[in-house]
This record gives sequence, structure tokens and C-alpha cells, in this order.
Amino acid sequence: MLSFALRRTLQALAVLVAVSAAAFALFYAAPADPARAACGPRCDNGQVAAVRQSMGLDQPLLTQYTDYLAGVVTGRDIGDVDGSVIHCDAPCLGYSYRLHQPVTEALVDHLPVTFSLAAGALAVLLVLGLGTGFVSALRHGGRTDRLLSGFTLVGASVQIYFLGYVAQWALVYSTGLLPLPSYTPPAEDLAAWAGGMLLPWLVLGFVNSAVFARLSRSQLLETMNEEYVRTARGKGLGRLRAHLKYTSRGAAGPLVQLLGLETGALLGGAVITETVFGLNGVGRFTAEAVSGQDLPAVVGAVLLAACFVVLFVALADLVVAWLDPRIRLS
Amino acid sequence: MRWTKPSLAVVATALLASACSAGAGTGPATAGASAKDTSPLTAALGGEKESAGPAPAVPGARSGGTVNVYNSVEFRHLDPQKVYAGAAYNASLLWGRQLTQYQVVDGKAKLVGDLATDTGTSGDGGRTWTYRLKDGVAWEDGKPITAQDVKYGIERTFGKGYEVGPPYWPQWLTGEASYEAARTKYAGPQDGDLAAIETPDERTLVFHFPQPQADVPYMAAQSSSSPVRRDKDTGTDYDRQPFATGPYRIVEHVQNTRMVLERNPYWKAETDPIRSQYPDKFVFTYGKEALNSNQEILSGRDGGANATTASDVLSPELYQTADTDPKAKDLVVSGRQGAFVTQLVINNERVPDVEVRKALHLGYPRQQARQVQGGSRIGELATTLSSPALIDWEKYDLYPARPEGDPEAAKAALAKAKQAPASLTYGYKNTPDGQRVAQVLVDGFAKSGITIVPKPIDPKAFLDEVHRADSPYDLFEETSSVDWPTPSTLIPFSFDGRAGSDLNSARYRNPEVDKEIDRINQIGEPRAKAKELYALEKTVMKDVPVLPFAYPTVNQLRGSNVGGAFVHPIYGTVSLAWLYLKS
Amino acid sequence: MTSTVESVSGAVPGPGPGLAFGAASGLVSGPASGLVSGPASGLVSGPASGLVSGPASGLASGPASEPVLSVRDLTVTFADPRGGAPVTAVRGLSFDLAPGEVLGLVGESGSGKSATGLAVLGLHDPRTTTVTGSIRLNGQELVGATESELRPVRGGRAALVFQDALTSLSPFHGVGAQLAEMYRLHHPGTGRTEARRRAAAMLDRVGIPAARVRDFPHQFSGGMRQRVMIAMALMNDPKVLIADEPTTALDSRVQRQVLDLLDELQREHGTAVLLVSHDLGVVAGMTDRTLVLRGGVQVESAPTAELLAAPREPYTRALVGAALTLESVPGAPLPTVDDPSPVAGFAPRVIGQPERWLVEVADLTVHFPGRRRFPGLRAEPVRAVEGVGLRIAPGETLGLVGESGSGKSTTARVLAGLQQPTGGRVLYDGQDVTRPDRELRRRLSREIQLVFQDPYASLNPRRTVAQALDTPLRLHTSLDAAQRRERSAELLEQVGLPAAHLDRYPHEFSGGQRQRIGIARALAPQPRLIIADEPVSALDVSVQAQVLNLLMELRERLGVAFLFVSHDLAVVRHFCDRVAVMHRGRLVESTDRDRLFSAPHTEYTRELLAAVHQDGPWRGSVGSSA
Amino acid sequence: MAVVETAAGPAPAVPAPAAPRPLGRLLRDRVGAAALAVVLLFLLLALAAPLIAALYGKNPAEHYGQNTPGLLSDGGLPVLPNGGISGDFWFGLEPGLGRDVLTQLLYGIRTSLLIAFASAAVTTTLGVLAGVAVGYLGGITDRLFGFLANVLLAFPTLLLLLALSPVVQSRLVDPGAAEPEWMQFLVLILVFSAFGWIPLALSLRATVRSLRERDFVQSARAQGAGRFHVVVHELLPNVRSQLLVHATMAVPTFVASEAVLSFLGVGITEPIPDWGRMISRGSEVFQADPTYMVFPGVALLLFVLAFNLLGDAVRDALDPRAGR
Repeated sequence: MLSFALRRTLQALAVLVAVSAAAFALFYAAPADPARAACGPRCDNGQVAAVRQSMGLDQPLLTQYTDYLAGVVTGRDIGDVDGSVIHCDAPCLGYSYRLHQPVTEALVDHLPVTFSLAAGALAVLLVLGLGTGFVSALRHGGRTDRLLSGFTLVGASVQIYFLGYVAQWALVYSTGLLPLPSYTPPAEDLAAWAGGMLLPWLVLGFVNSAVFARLSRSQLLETMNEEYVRTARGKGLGRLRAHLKYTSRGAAGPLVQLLGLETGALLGGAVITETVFGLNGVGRFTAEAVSGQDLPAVVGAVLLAACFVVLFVALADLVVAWLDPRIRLS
Repeated sequence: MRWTKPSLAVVATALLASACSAGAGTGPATAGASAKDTSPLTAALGGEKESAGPAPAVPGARSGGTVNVYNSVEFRHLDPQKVYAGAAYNASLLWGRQLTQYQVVDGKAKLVGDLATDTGTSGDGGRTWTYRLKDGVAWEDGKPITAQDVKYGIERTFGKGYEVGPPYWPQWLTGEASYEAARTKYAGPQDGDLAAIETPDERTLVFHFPQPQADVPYMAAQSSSSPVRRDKDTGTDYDRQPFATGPYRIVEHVQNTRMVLERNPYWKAETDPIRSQYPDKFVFTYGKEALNSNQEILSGRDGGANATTASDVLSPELYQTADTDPKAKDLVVSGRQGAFVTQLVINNERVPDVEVRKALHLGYPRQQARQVQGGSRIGELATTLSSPALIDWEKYDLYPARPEGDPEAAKAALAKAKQAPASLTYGYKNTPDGQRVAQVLVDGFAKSGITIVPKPIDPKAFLDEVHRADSPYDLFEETSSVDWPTPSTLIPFSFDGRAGSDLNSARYRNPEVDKEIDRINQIGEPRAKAKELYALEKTVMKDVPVLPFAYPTVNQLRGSNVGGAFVHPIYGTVSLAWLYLKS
Repeated sequence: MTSTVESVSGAVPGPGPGLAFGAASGLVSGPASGLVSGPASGLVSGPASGLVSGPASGLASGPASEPVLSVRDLTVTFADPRGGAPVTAVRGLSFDLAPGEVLGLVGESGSGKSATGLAVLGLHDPRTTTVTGSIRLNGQELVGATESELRPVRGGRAALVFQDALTSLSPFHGVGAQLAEMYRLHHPGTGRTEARRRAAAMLDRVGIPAARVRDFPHQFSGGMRQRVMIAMALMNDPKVLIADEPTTALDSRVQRQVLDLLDELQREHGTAVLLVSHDLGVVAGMTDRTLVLRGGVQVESAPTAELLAAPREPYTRALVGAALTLESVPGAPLPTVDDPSPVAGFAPRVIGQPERWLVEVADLTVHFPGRRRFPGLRAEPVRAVEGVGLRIAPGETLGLVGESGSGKSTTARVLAGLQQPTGGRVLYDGQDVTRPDRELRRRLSREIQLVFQDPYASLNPRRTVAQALDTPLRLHTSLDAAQRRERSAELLEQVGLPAAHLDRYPHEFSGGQRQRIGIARALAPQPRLIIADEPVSALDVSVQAQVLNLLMELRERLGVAFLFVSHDLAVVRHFCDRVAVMHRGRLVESTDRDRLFSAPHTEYTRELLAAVHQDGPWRGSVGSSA
Repeated sequence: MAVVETAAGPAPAVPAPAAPRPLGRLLRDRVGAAALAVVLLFLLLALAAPLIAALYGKNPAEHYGQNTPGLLSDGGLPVLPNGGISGDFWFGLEPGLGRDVLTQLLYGIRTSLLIAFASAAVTTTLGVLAGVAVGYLGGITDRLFGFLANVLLAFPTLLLLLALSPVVQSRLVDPGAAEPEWMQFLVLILVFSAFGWIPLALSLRATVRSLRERDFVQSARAQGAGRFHVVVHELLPNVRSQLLVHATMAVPTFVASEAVLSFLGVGITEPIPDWGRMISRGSEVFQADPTYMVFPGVALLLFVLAFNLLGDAVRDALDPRAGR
């Protein structure tokens, strides 16, 4: 297990480094000149060159990249447009010349919204996804299964923005059943936080639960045919108890992996949901950065999102390994 | 107009902000505000009496409470010498003071002395301007504001990194035509003392200009003319938290997220003829989608009743509600967006035939173009180059055209042309709104026998593209504004044949006009100069170099508990410094 | 699987990337059982535990006593999930099981023997399966019983032992816990500690030390796992034990031990056992009475000894005759169901010392890279084959025998050119084949052909027989398309299939027919050596006989040499001229068939033979065929 | 394992009872047949769009609302209720430009399908090439590919699509230069293809990896068959159904992705009719004119749902063990 954990961690680190390099190369290949964008409208070529120098953009790409990586680990000083030097603490993901703020700082400001959204959506997703999956699998082939499968398929097919607007209109504006979607820090007012996030949670959770429900159903169905489940039933365990104790355990692996992936992806920001409900999370921050061609912010946000994915996928793998004595004890 | 930036890549002119967010104006709509044919600006400059505090009381106002200010994006700059956008000018009145400022009573603006005792006295035919600071004006730590502080602030405008602000002080004080040239003479505070401004004592500033300058009182009202105390100048950080002189001070600022203002105890009402200090606090919340904050304000839930926006306008999604629901209608605050004018610019080099330009003018489906963007609420159709917001402005219409376009008249004009172009290229910002307007123009001009080839342009590259000397577009839309409410920064910059295409985007060349500009620039008296410039404007418009489209309107929302809300006639957003809470 | 592109997984159909990470780990399959060697002693330690109950009366057969299990007119029908016609697995089956009796249920695949076992406990999926007739356990009717009625029966009065303990035990729970659960389910109110104690005692009884109670199934060897399975089944002292192929997956020595244990416990507890098996050898040693099933119908039922000695029905006779023993005449044609008493024999085989060996293997070593336990540490290689030397004369048949994991298949793969050896010399017709040039490679791929164990895996399901046979012809002959097809038809007829079947797909054939096609494919380029890796192990006894007959016939007709890899000593004895025995990657013994079976040199070979011999005349095998 | 038992598995007598062909099975599945019908209907509508438009007498380009007074209000909203649905405009009018919604929807199918089918074709091809090659070659290629896939899949898909579209576009077209319509399609197809092939490649890699060890492949290799033969004749036929299922499932994914990008403003531009852009516009006027968003929203839902159902049905028909 220890060796597995170690190898998995090293692998995750390697992926992260490669992701950072890819992101760096990809976005600095964009035609927009960050120096010109940062310098403002009235800069002549000389000034742009000066800005480019102060931003370090005149360095070879490789040097820029290694500086960047070093900054992530140790923090670094970055030249702003006007030549002043800003210290960017580790983990430094660069400096946004558009926002005049270290990217890390800007991202951290937006994280609470995204965390809240992800946490609630995951809860909805788990309850809904596992619930329908389990019931579907138990009632496999029957009317309930068909009904639930249809429900899930609609979830898998509906566009989140369409559902989001329709739900917002129906539940908030027309009837006032739910409060306006908004973010209040939970420390300030827990009820307002939960109320404001409820609709985004439900919508995002429902749409993403579809994949989860389908996977849990097929996993459970597959595991139900395992011989050890038959053995358990042969022991005299009831159907439900046998499935709860044995089937679910056997089906857990891929579900945990999917959950890890979903968690990582959601923490990277749900662009559409945040846009539809006007939540100022990491997703919207990134979308704005993309449209504002704020390259350092784009790279930082993409890296953060990738980090979450890699981290949680690796974590999920470790959990799966730990859950399985065949790996845990090897 | 969002306040992202005054985005014209222009050296001197006009705030010429191209509508950053969405073409001419997803903005504003007059919603009933009838077109006024005269300027709302009180022409006279205020004297010493008008410049004395306190500000005229807002009827019904009471003290206390917290006003919430929502906005989807944050002000781009807070450093007073970097601020260069109407909305930021307007909001910064809360914490910043300048030499002069506009006092607004009943929607009419009058320029009065702010830190200074009056709007300035000139001598030497406009080459010398003198200001005296009032007694009792102080920083947020109680120390008095000195002439040296004001001078230091103006010196900063020469510095590296301050290109984003207006270029006028450096140009005027050095007598150089370009900002770059001005900076070769003096490059900011680190170059030592700026000789062109004298500070004989702690209260007096004397500006010396190589050429006569008529517009100094207006420039003195710009944020660039705010004092900065040398020991509080934190460089880049000053852009985040400037040191306050106004009725409020910034106590907390999380970038792009939140900013909290509290009363500044050292601000004295009796020194300030412009601002009031009713609410206890202002809390700015950034990042919320405009539609959502608007909904919140309309519903009055979650603090929406005490809220307004800094510059987010009424979302198109809510037009219907605002029209049909009387309660909602009551919460809409509308007004002209400062001195902005939206025009369809013609590249006169590429379309040299005045008859073709006239045909375009006559065939222009203005009404459809406005309809597709929200109808009359986004602004009234324009006939002039200058905005009604300018001093002594009067309406004129040289070639009356039908708002929906007049294909017959256009065809007739086209027939007179020496050679009608096969097709015209229309460059537009590749946004949903831009795409739709392009469709309207293609469709509308086709009826007049004019083929429009629409070419989408990446929004970020739009201005660079259309202002490039060899730009391949015959037509494009531009929304721009003069820098202050006189015509001084209009014709002399944008229609001077000697100026580059970044300024003179219509590529208009008329030696007669150039000569007139040189003559008028020597006039040191503001109103006389304005009169001459209006006459010159009509000369220019005879050649139809651009097609005026609209004077854009701003519609913003205020919460039901917010009183004193109006759209600032000069800055074009809801004026925060006049707000109070009803209960 | 569409959803919006809101999450990574939502955007893309197919397995998400999470699974990709999982794939990288690749650890999920436990260690292959490898060489199974349970503690050979201490199992038969007498009635040590206090669990012994009931009369250890030995053979309590005879219909005189009240049957504990009584099955009447049992019919089991499966619905086809695709909506096709339902399949009747068992039809009108009736039998009784007396207390303490051991009844063998014997049949080939598809005979319905397993379905019968499952029906007793009502474990079929009620939605797809219809069970009619009557099953009475101690007088209680089980057909149509409700779940709550069945629950005390399952694991309480009747218990099951399945074939594969690895998949039948939950990999996620410790063996002690699984046993304890079995006890607590049927003794409500028992404390955890008490149940654990009983579980430990039971495990101790089947020879698993108490220290291993907390271990998980994958940490045990195959034989040990089967012991756990048996211990669990006996936890509640059931009246009836249903053992479904309990030893099929085990190597013969281990199989022997497990059967002994089962036998012993059965006597101890006096449990009635329904032993389901395809293997007459197993049934012969264990059972009092045997019931032969074919196609879901009872063929014959008689006391075991009687049935083996004098089968009444032709099918039974063929079955018994086809099953090879260590006493059958080597090289003789085998009786089959179609031809229960073959007459024509084969010519006696004479293989002299050749001028040049067809194959000469010396000091062959194959190592596989092992799994690294820690990043950076050197991995210990798996030594699959270690210093093996073999020789095959032209036309000779060499048998390669060993338990699973002995390296016999790896050795064969080296000869087939599918595996690069780590070291050693492999000569084919005097030429070194480990570094073949183009010419030699072509020659090897023509002259050496393969026949595989699993007839289902060895034919591409998406290619017709004609296409399968065409490939070697196209590669190694200069025939044109029409000629190739003609030749394919000949080949098919040569292996006893009508030429009309050329355009059929593999799934349209039975296992034995597919194996024939596989043989035809191997014959296509007219090879000099055929490497047959367990070619008959996956086949039912009667089919096995047919295929062996075919192979013997072809060998005689074509004079081709064979390397015959098998775990089945009886088959090897019947088919091979010489035999080489492998154990843990090393060659233990290599000699003439007769010498090996009459006078084995090494201890290991003797052990192997002993495991077979204990079955009396009935054959056994040295390893599992898996 | 149950050697003897598995050998018996389906052990069909010869000839096997004629199992219905996949298409037959698909049609017998009521839901699958319905889904297929809906998909075919959409295809038909897309193909026949000009014909239908001609019969109906409207086209997707004309600004009816702007050119005919009385249809739209000053603010551009349809004057008639329900988005201006009338005998002339069956699905109403587009707010603002006043185009006909029905023909916009019809032509929008063409946009969606063109991009989706092209992307599915490209990703399937790439996925097959990469997956089969990597799976068959194994070794270092395989490890490299695994690593590459992990890296690529760690990226947030939507953000990447968002950020990548402008980059790709600017690489292909100078800013400001005229962009031909086909270029927009090409950009989207390229962006989708850049990453869309990975999941298929991964799943094929796994399949091929297991197929590679199967005896029939070993047999072909031992008989001297070259890599080409093994890949084309032995491996590819065995992944055919996997491919078909993937392609069926990929189409709705790309339809949805295309709509999302258009919704976020980086997709297909005016005047090419596009559902995502319609929904985006619909969300702007949703409070005032909900009808306009409902049509493309529901159409897209139906379309994607039908394709997903079809994908499920195809999988079930090809491999009855999976899924249900």
C-alpha cells in the first residue's frame, strides 16, 4: 500500500508538472501580447518593450516557465507594468496585470463560492445519483427502473443553462419558492448561505448525478452477479442486506473514482452554473479571464483546476486501493 | 459604458471610450426622458460664493445606514492619477477631492471650486492659472491638504505607469503636442520638482502654460487633479487603497470582491460645496452578474432595498418588467450617459465620395439598429457630432433622414456619386450584440442598393484594428465622449486632418478645418471658444464624415429604500455621493 | 452520458479518466494462485474439535431412512434475456438424498447439474428463472417458498460450496468475519465475540491456524480458500451440503487434500452431500451413489461402484469409457458417445534416435520483469523458466507436464516464437531461433503451428472459418484465392467437419468443433511441429476423446511432431511418446512415457502420480486446467 | 475458473438458433426504435430544411419583424403574445431582429449536426488509430500514451474549449481578416477533436490490450501475420461495436458542447442559425419572452435525449450483457 501510495503520488506530481508546462505553452501561444494588453491604449512600441521587460516576457519561454515553477514553490518577485516590483507569495501562480493582483490571491478570493457550490452539489449528486442507481439496480428491469433510468437520461441530456434558467424562473421569479441565488459567506449567515445556494446545488447536482446514477446502476448490476454476492445470499442474508453489505462494497471502486473526478472538476469551477446563477466563483473568474485575455489568470486558473482534478483523482485511487484489501495489504 | 477603461487608443482626445461591453449601448435607455435640445450644463462657472460649502441639502435626506453598491466588475483603477472613466470619476467623489468639481442641483451641473476656493483665475491670456486652497480641507488622518500635495499629484501624471490616465497636464504644462514628448522634459516626481507649477505657500498653486489654455477649470475637476501625499504614496498599492480626502475613507478592499467605505471624520461639510455624507457606510460588492444584482434590487430582498449599482445597467432581460411593473419602473434611474455619442464612422479615405457618404446617411436603418439593441431606452437618435451634455450645445440636423432609412433618397444620392462602390466592409466587434447590429445593417442597407460585407473583429483587437492606418474597413461603430463638457476635445482632435488615424478615425482631411482649428485653439476664454467650435462642427458635418447614431442613455436601478439617486449629467452613472437611505 | 460539459466526465462518453488512473495501477488482480502447497500434514488430525456431532456413521445409504432432501419432478427454465426461446436446464428430475449420504451429480457442461444445486437453495433469479416440481428439505417444501422461509434454510439447514473460492468469498472481508456472519445469521442473539470464537475454531478444524482469522481470501492459496469455503458451509452444521465442483479449479495434489478433508468432515458431521461434478474421478472416490445427467434429464442413477463397473446406458458407458485412466491402453482409439466401442487401432509408434533433433532446447531461461515494490528499487524478476533443456525428434510427441505456474506454457511460447527467452539456446532443425533472420522467421512460422486450450478464445469471433483458414494459406503458400478456399474445405473435412461450414462464424460451432477448426488451421501450412497447449483440457470428457482420436489419427497420417503441454497425466500417458515434467520453472524429469509412469525418478513425480493413484483406477490430473 | 463450465457457456447446437441481428434487436426495443425515429426525423428535417422553408414560405435570414411594422415593439419584442406565434410565424419571431424561429430552428439542426458528425468522425478515427496502435504496441508507447492522456484529461474541458477556440481561430485567421464561414466550423471541429479522441482511445487501448493476449491474435502472430494484418483483420473487427456505440454517444456530446460554446459566445456567429446562440439570446429576453428560449431549449433537449437513448439502445443491441 505504501509503495502504491508513493508511486501514485509521484505520478500525480509528474502529471501536474506536465499539465503546467502544457498550459504554459498552450496559452502563451495565444496571439495576444500580454505586454501590450497590460500597458494600456497609449503605449508606443518602446513602452511596450519596457513593459515586456519588466514583466519578464522578453526571457526565453523556458526561462519564463522555470521561473514560474520556482514561483509556485518559493514565491517570487514580479515586475508590474509601471516597473514596480510586487512580491508574490508561494504558491505564486503569476500576477494578473489586468486585475493588478497576484493570481493566487484572486483565486483564493473566489474559492469560497466555488467550494460552497461544489460541496452542496456533490451532496445532491451523491444522494440523487446513488439513490436512483441503487433503486434502479434493485428493481432492475422493472417499471421503477425504467422510470428512474428515464429520469437520469433526461438529466444527462438537459443543458444545464437551459434547466438553470427555467428552474430559476419557475422557482424563484414566478413563485418565490426559493430565495434568489446568491452567495453569502456561511460564517456570516448560515441560513442565507444555504438558501442562496440551494437552487444552484439542486440544478448542478441533478445534472451531474446522471452520470453517477448510470455508473452506480451498472456497477451494482455487475457486482450483483459476482459469486460472492451469491454466496452471501446462500448464507441466508436477505437481498437488501446482501446488496448493502457486499454488492455496494464491490461496486464502490469506480464510483469513488468518479466521485474523485467530479469533485476535482467541480472545485475547478462550474463555469455555466456560476454564469447562470450569477455566482462569482472560480469558474466565472476564469471565463472572465479568458474573455479578457488575462493570460496569467487563465494559466493560474487552469492549473488550479487541473490540480484539483489530479489531486482528487489520485486521492480517489488511494481510497479505492485502501478499500480493497487485495491492494491495501500488498 | 462599463468603466473598464476609456479604451480609445488615442493620444490626446476625448474619453472616446468605445463601448467596451456591448456595442453602442446595451446601456441605457431614456425610458421616457424626452430629448432636450439644450445642454443641461449650467454654463457659468461658479465663483467663490458657489464654491463655499456646505453642499445644497438634498431634500428629505436623513443620515445613517449602509448603502450597498453592486457591480459585476471592479473599478479598473482607484489611484486618482490613473482613473480615467466616468463611473470611476463619479464613485471616487466619495473619497477623493479635486481642485474643482461639478455641483449638481436638480440635474443641472455647475463647475465650482472643490479644494480650491473657486474655479481658477487666469492671466496672461490663459497662460497662467492660479488656485487657492480652502481652509480646513484635510486628509483622512487630519493633516491639512497642501498645495504641495496637489502639485505632487499632478507630477505623478508624468510618471511611468500613468499612461493610463489623461495626458493633458503633461501636454499643457510642457507645451508639447504629445504625451511622449512631454515626458522627455519631465518624467515624474523622481525627476525632482516640476517648475511649471509654483507653490508660493501651502495654499497657493500657480500653473504656467507655454500656450493659452481655456479648459484648465475643467481639467482641474478631473481625478488627475487630486492631491496625493508623498509619504502616503504606496506606488502600485495606491491603486488599491488611496488616501482619502472626501467624506468617506476606504477601510477594507478585497480586490475584485469587496470594498467598504466608512465616514471620514476629518472631512468637513462646510468646506465642500458638492458632496454630502448621509449614509454611515458604503459596501461595494463585485463579481455578481448584473442580472442577479438587478433582480435583487428589484425584489428588495437580501439588502437589495438599500442597494444600487456603480455602473451595471438595467439588464435587457428586465426591460419588460421595468416597463410593465409600476413598482419596478419607479426604481429605474435613467439619464443621458454623460457626453457620449455613438456614431457609424466612415473611413473617408476609402469612401472619398461625399455623395456615397450621404447615401449611407440617408439609408442608415437607425431605428432598426436601435430596436435590435433594446429600442428607445438605449438612447435617442443623434444628428450631431457633439453631445447635448456640452456647454451651450444646440441641436441641428443638416440632412434630415428618416429613422428607419430612406432607400429612395439613398438611391438618389448614390446616383449622383461619381462611382458607387460595389460593396462596403463593415467591421464590428464579435459579440452577440455586434453580430445582430451587423445583420441589421446588412439587411437595411441592402434596400438602398448598398452591399455591406460584415467582418467580425475580436473585441479586444477591435480598436487597434479599426484605428490602424491601413485598416481595411469602410465602416465601423464607435462610441466616444469628450473629456469634459466643452467641445474643445472634439473637432480639434478627431477631425484634424493632420492627426493620425488613431485620433481621426474617420480619416477626415480638410485643410480649411485644420486652419480653423489652429485659430480657435489660441482662444483663452471657454465660452467664446465653444461657440467657434460649434460653428466649425457644422462645417465638418456638411461633408458627412461620420453618421451620428445615438446619444446613449443610462438606466440603472436603485433599491426602494435608496433616496437621492440620479444619473450624473457629466459622469453618466448614478451619483453615489448624493445618496441617502430613506429609513 | 452527455450532460453538459460541466464536468470532465460529463463531456466525454466512455470510461472516465479516473479509470485510466486505475488502469495505471493495475494491481487489482490478486496474485495468481501460483503453486499451491497447503500444509500437507495436520489436516487429518482426528476429532479434535468439539464440533463433531451426529452419528459418524459412515455410509448411511439406502432408501430405508427418511430422505433429508427429496426432489420430485424438478424443472428449471431460464428465460432468454434477448427475448429468444426459453431454455430448459433441468427437466423432470427426481432423486432422494438420505441423511449422511453422498450423492454424485455427474454430467457434461449444459447438463443442468449446477442449476439443480442452486434450485435447492432457491438462489435463481426469480425474474428470469422458473422452477417447478418439488424440493423438500426435511419435509419443508422449498419450491415456491417465500424469501423469509428460505432464509433460515440457506446456510442453516443447507449450505453451498462453490467451485471457485476466490470469487465466491468476498474479497473485502476477512475470512473470520465471513464465517462469523454465517453463524450469527442463524444464531440471532449470539455476540460478536462468541461468533468469532466459533469461526476461529472451525477454521482451525479445517487446518487454518487461528492467527490467520483476520486475513483476507486473497492471502490464502487456492486450496486453503476452498477449506475456508467448506468451513463456512459447515458453520451451522447443515443437514445438506451442496458442493458444486468444489475442487475443479485446484491442482491435483491439492484437490486430493481438499477431497480428503471434505470426506472426513462429512463423516464427522454426518452431513448429506450433493456433490456436483463433471469429473468421474472425483465422484468415484467420494460418493455412495451417482446420478448421471444429460441435457437436463436423468440418464442413469446407481450406486457409484456399480455404475462405474457396469454402466447400463450407452451414454454412461461412453462417458466412463472416454474418461482416461492410468490403466487405459496408451495410443488406443477411445470410445465416444457416437462410437462407444471403436475397433480400428493405430499402428504402434516407433521413434528412434534421430539424425538431427527437430527441436533442441538447452538451458532455457525466461524471466519476467517483476513489480517494483518501491519506486527506484530494483524489482525482483519472476523466474518463469530456469535452465530447461528439451529435445524433440521429427515426428515425435513430447508431453510437457506440470502444475499451474510450472512454466510449461512459457516454454511452449518460446518455441512458438511468441516469447523471447532471457537466456539459453533454442535450436530448430539446427538453427538458432532466438535471433531468427527474416527467412528463418518465415520458415518457423510455417513449420511450427499452435493449438490452444480455449477453443472460444483461439478463433476470432468476427472472422469466418474460411477467413481463419485462409490466413496461413495466404501467408505460406502461393495458392490463389480459389485454390485456398478449396484447400480450406479439404482441411475442414480432414478434421471431420463438412466443407459447407466454411462460411460460418465461430459462435455457430460447439467447443469440440471449434477445437477441430483450430487444428485445421494449424495443419494448413503443413507444419512439422504442432505445439498444443492443453488442447483438450477445456473439453467435456466425451468431446475430449473425439479430439484425441483426431489428433492421433492426424499424427499417424501426417507424421507431424507434437509438443503436448498438459496438466493431465492420463491424457499425456495416452498420447505422448516421451514425457518431461516441470516444477517451478525447472525440468524435474524427462524420459520415456513408460519409464516415467512405471518408475518415476524424482520425489515430485512420485507425488504427482500418487495423487492420481489414490483415485483408484480413476484418473486425476496434476494441475488445474485454468 | 470454471473451465469445463465455460466451455459449455452458450454452447450452441449447430447451427445456432438464429439470434436476431443487431438492427432487428434495436427495432424490437420500443424505446430504441422511438429514439431512432426521432433521430431520423431530425436528420430528415435537417436535409429537407430548404424544402420545408420553401413550402412554409419563410427563410431564416430575413428580418420579418423589423421590416414589417407592427410585429415587434420599439424594444424589439414580439407584439403578439407567446413570442409572436401566429398563423404566419408558427414558432414566433426572434426578439430584436425579428427572424422566423421555425426556419432558424430547422437550419440550426444543420449547424449542430454538421459539427457533431464531423467531430465524431474525426475523433473516432483518431481514437481508433491511437487506441489500437497504442494498445497493440504496448510497452513504452503505452506508458507514454497513458501519461499523455492523464495530462490532457486533467485539464478542465470546458475552460479549455473556451480558451482554445480563440487561440485556434487566431492561428488560422489573422485578427480582422475576413473569416469564411467554413472556418468557424473548422475551428470548432478542431477544438473538439483535439481532446475528444482520448476517451475512445483509452477504452480501445484497454480492449486491444486484452484482445492482444487472446489466443487468436497469438495464433495469427505465430503464423507469421504482420502487424497490419493483425490490426486490420484480427483486432479492428472486434472493436467495431465499441466504435459504433462510441460514435453514437459522441454525436450528442458534440451537439451539446457546440451549443455550450455558442451559449458562452465563442461558437458559431451570425448569421448562421445556431441553437446555442438562440438559447443565449433567449436567456437575455427570458423574462419578457420565454417562448423564444423554450423552442431551442426543448429542441436541443429532445435531440440530445434521442441520441443518448439511441446510443443506449445501440449498445444493448450490440451487447445485450452490458447496461440493462
